[in-house]
Amino acid sequence: MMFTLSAEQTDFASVLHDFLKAGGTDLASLGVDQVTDPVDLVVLFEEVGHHAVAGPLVETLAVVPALIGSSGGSSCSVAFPPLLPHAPEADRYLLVDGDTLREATPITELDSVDPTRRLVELTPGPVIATDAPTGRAFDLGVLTTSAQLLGLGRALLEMTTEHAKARTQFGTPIGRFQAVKHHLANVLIGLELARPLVFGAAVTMSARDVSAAKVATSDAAWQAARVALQVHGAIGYTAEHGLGRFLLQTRALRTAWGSPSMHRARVLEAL
Amino acid sequence: MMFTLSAEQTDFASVLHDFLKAGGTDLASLGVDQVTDPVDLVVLFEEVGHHAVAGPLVETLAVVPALIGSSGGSSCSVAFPPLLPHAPEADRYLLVDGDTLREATPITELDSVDPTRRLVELTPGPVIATDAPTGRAFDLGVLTTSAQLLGLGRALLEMTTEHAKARTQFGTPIGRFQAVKHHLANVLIGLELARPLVFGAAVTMSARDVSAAKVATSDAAWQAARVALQVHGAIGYTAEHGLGRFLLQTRALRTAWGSPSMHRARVLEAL
Amino acid sequence: MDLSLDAETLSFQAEVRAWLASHVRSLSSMDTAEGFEEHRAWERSLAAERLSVVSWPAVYGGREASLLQWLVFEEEYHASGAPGRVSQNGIFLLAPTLFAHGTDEQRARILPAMARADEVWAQAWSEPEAGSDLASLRSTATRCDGGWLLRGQKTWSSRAAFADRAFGLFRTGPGERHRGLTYLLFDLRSDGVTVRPIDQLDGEPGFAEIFLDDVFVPDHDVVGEVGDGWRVAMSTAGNERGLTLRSPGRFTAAASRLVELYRKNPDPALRDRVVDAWIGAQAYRLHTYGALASPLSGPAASVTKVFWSELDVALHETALDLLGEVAPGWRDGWLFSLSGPIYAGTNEIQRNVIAERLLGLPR
Amino acid sequence: MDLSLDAETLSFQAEVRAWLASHVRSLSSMDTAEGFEEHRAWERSLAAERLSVVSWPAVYGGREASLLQWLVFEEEYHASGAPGRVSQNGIFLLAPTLFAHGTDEQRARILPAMARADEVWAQAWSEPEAGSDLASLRSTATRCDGGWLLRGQKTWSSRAAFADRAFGLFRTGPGERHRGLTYLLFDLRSDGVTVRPIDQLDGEPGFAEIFLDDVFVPDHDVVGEVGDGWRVAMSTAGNERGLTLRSPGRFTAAASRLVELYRKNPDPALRDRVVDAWIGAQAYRLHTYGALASPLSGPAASVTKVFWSELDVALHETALDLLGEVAPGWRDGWLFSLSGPIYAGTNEIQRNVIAERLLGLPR
Repeated sequence: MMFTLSAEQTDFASVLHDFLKAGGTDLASLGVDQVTDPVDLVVLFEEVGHHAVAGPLVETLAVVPALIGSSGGSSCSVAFPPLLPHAPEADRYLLVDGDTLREATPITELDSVDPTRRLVELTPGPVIATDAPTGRAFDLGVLTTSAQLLGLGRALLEMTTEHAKARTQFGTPIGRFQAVKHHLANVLIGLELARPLVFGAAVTMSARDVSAAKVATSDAAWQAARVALQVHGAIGYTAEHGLGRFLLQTRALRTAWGSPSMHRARVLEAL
Repeated sequence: MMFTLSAEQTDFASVLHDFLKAGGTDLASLGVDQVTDPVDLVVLFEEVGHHAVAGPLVETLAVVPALIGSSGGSSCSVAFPPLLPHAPEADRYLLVDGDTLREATPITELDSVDPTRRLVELTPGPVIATDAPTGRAFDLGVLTTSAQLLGLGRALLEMTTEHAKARTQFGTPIGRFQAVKHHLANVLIGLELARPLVFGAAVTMSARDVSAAKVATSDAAWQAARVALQVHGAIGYTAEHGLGRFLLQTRALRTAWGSPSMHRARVLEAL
Repeated sequence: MDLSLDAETLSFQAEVRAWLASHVRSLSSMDTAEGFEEHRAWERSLAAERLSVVSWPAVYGGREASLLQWLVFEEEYHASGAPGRVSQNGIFLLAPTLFAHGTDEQRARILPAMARADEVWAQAWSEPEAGSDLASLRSTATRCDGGWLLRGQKTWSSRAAFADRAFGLFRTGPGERHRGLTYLLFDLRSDGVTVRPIDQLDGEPGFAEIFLDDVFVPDHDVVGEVGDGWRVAMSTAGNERGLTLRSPGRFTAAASRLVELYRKNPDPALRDRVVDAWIGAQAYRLHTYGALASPLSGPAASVTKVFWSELDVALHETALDLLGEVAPGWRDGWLFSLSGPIYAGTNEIQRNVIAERLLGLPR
Repeated sequence: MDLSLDAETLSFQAEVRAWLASHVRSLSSMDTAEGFEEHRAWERSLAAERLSVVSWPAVYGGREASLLQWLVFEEEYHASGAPGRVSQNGIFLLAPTLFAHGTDEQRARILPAMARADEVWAQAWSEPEAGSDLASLRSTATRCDGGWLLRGQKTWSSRAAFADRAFGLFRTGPGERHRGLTYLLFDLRSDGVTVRPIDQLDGEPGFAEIFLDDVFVPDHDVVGEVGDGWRVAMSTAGNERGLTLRSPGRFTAAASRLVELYRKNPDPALRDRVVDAWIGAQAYRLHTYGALASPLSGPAASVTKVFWSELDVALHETALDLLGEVAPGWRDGWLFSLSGPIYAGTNEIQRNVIAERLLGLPR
């Protein structure tokens, strides 16, 4: 029993954080396409969320490699109809049907909740494999999305805490008002208790634990987004402020890779 | 359209309030057994709740008279299995089965959430009627229970507001803390918006409206009870303090005459 | 108690319903230049039937409809899926102030043009350092020959990107916070006005910053007394929070849409949230009927403001949770709902008001 | 990361599980005189197997179990449905203080008797005017020959109705609020002690008032330095909020019961609340495993205190909503859960602590 990150994993998180904070975009230069261990993937995707990096990274770095060994350097996307009928935009598309894996082509773009996360419907192409490990690939998608939500929630808490310290109204920083304090405390509690579920799921990779992590991070991150907007007020509602990007991505990922309701059903089934 | 109480109804509420506040118990002396109009019944039962009067009053004054014309001066109770399989303790029992009405006898006492609301299981006796207006009688039970919950919630808000003004901690009345203010504001909002649903249901007497009133009052009154206990702290947790009586009665009535879940189903069905 | 409609109101309801059924059409977003003018034209078509401001006196373009009839109009309007009201800031925020504090000359000059959408009004309340704390305003109006010169900056001005005129508070005298403020009207196309649209989360300029550099306002555009602006404005604030800006019809219509959505996407785990949205809208509707006898004002309006704004968020969140990432027809309404707990005084401030002024808790 | 148990812990788990399976029985409520003695006897049977205080040194009656093993013990204990721990206030609140601040003599005299339940301890923290605001205590301890004389009144003393001894803070010197307090132990059967049981909502005397009228305490029952009581007590407060008083096993066991209850009374509209209770208990369990490397203290314990207390309420409320008015087997746990957000520092205070000390918001 050792339920904490190793020094290497903590270092990896720091390197990712510094790279993304400095505006880095070419994640491949950090060797992220070599990461396959679920715990390491969680470390990676928490930082991806922490900086609201857009694009089909869950699919390219976690799901497609689990299906076909490697995403071959181009961005990849995948749909699991009927549960996940559409896929985020990418260079290459796959389609899962039971254990069968096919190439696929995009046909229609759909109206996504998050405009930076463009979604397409797919039409099936040639079969690639008939015994693909689709169950584990799906669970890796759910797990890494949970990690991303955790990072998004953390970023939202950080920026809102800073805002509450800096913004004054009625002659005092708004962070002195008990209502603001309690909003932010609730966000911290939600994230703090969702976090071990994500790492626990990475260790066991059971459907039950992965779904529980998705439920908890969806709720905690969305609570963080709601509080962030409420504490920022009108400024947070503008396209110019960074908050909107985090908020919309959080809202999209909350129902991506299966809705909270679907994942609660999966948890109950496994109990 | 005139969606406010008449002067007579407001006076009736005042008379009831003064009578119960002064420790009065013989409600029959005020002619309450003559009340049959649903709006008047709501006025009556809001005050019954406001003073946490115990006993099978909903059954004796609203439901049984609707079934058999009068409860004949003794306390009456009634079960509607399978939905309401048990009944609060009384002198006389009835049992509803579809449109058939029977006398009934108590067999077992059950473990009630509220010790002052003793519940019994019934065994059927002789048939009294085969075409009783059981639907309307049931809805009157739901409606008057909703009114009672509204009154309980109001009493809980009143006693908690007084406590928050009087109790000091950290050198100031606890009602000055924003957390306490917001708790109590939420209670007021919940009750204020539940109230028109109860009177609206009394006007239409539709299943949809009666059930909506029960859902809203169950949630608003129970929120009032939770906040009351939290703001009172340990003193509210003692049997000596009056709060407990209100809290336990609220909790029992929340699921009496059909659970919130059952009533939500009934609302949806009617939409 | 009686919830039935009288014959006159029933006939009005039938007329409104029939007119809407044959005229409602879908318009572009009012937060685009083109959509703004489409909405202005829609307002003119309403005005031609005396349906743009039904509760106003006939002389200003209304029908002198009762409050009940206004509520019925709103229910029909929202149920029909009719367009948003580009004139709403003028009609619901400025007009009540003019009725209460304006001069006859102001009413005659301003209200008919507002009713016909010849002039569309923007609000200019907030400033960068004065959001919830409106009393900390800094923009000034300095006396000059025949009027006032405005200087300063306003922000979060809804509609200002395309509107014609605006109303707001300015410092005209000594005194701190609530004192020394004056309620002024100004032309958004005057010399010295620079409007910078601000894109919202939905990518459209729903509000704007207004920079004011010696903008002239003639004396006849002062509303109420000089220096009495706070008191004058507060009647408007009450309206913003209260029933006028968010009529129950908006929520009963949205709740019905949600129920339809649920029937197409039934998820029993979300059933209670759907039903609660419907019950909440119905509660707000009946609460408003109850308030007809003695309209809400001040702290009582804070109760409904918190209620409808949180109902609106919950309702739209439920729709998104039912639909997932692809939510056609719900995204804009959802984004707009998120602003409800913030504007017109944050819900945190409203809860303070409720606790202090309705429950008497110490400040 | 690794969630597997080592061989030693697995073998300990198996031993505990087997012992509990053959010994657990149902007892009367510990808040009755008869039930209290039944619980004392149960504690003695645990102690005979060195299972009453598994993490303590062997010399005091423990097994020097690791924190992980303690957690495993708690999971097994609660999963087995074993009785509540009548000695818990001593074991979880006083003992950690004695380990940190007591003398060897105190530990040798007090801990073995506590482990065997020969002495059952009550807490005596609160006073009528000092609930959340513990620093406003008024009860005094005055110097006398060979010790101290206690005067004043304590209240909400859990277990005091039937316990043997108690611990609390008393004013021994000048200074206001946190200064001049001393941590003292006293005998509930001493001359000058009057205990008045207070009936709780469930009708049983779960706590009591203690009236103290010149109650003698010998010098060897001062814990830590005279005047340093606040600091000494705060280590106990951390334990009360943190993991020791509410081990995750309690909630994972209750959540499993709730899932069973749901399977017997399935109501799809309540499914999510059932699942969320299970997820919450699991989150708290894993969070505690994560904290094994660096145990929680101070403000981090406030996070878990808010979490487990609200989880406990939500879990029991869900059970009652599933069952309705007749809720056999759940009513007592439900009533107890309602006290969670109040005791050991209200959740409102805890949220202030989290915001100020973990997030750095201004006081």
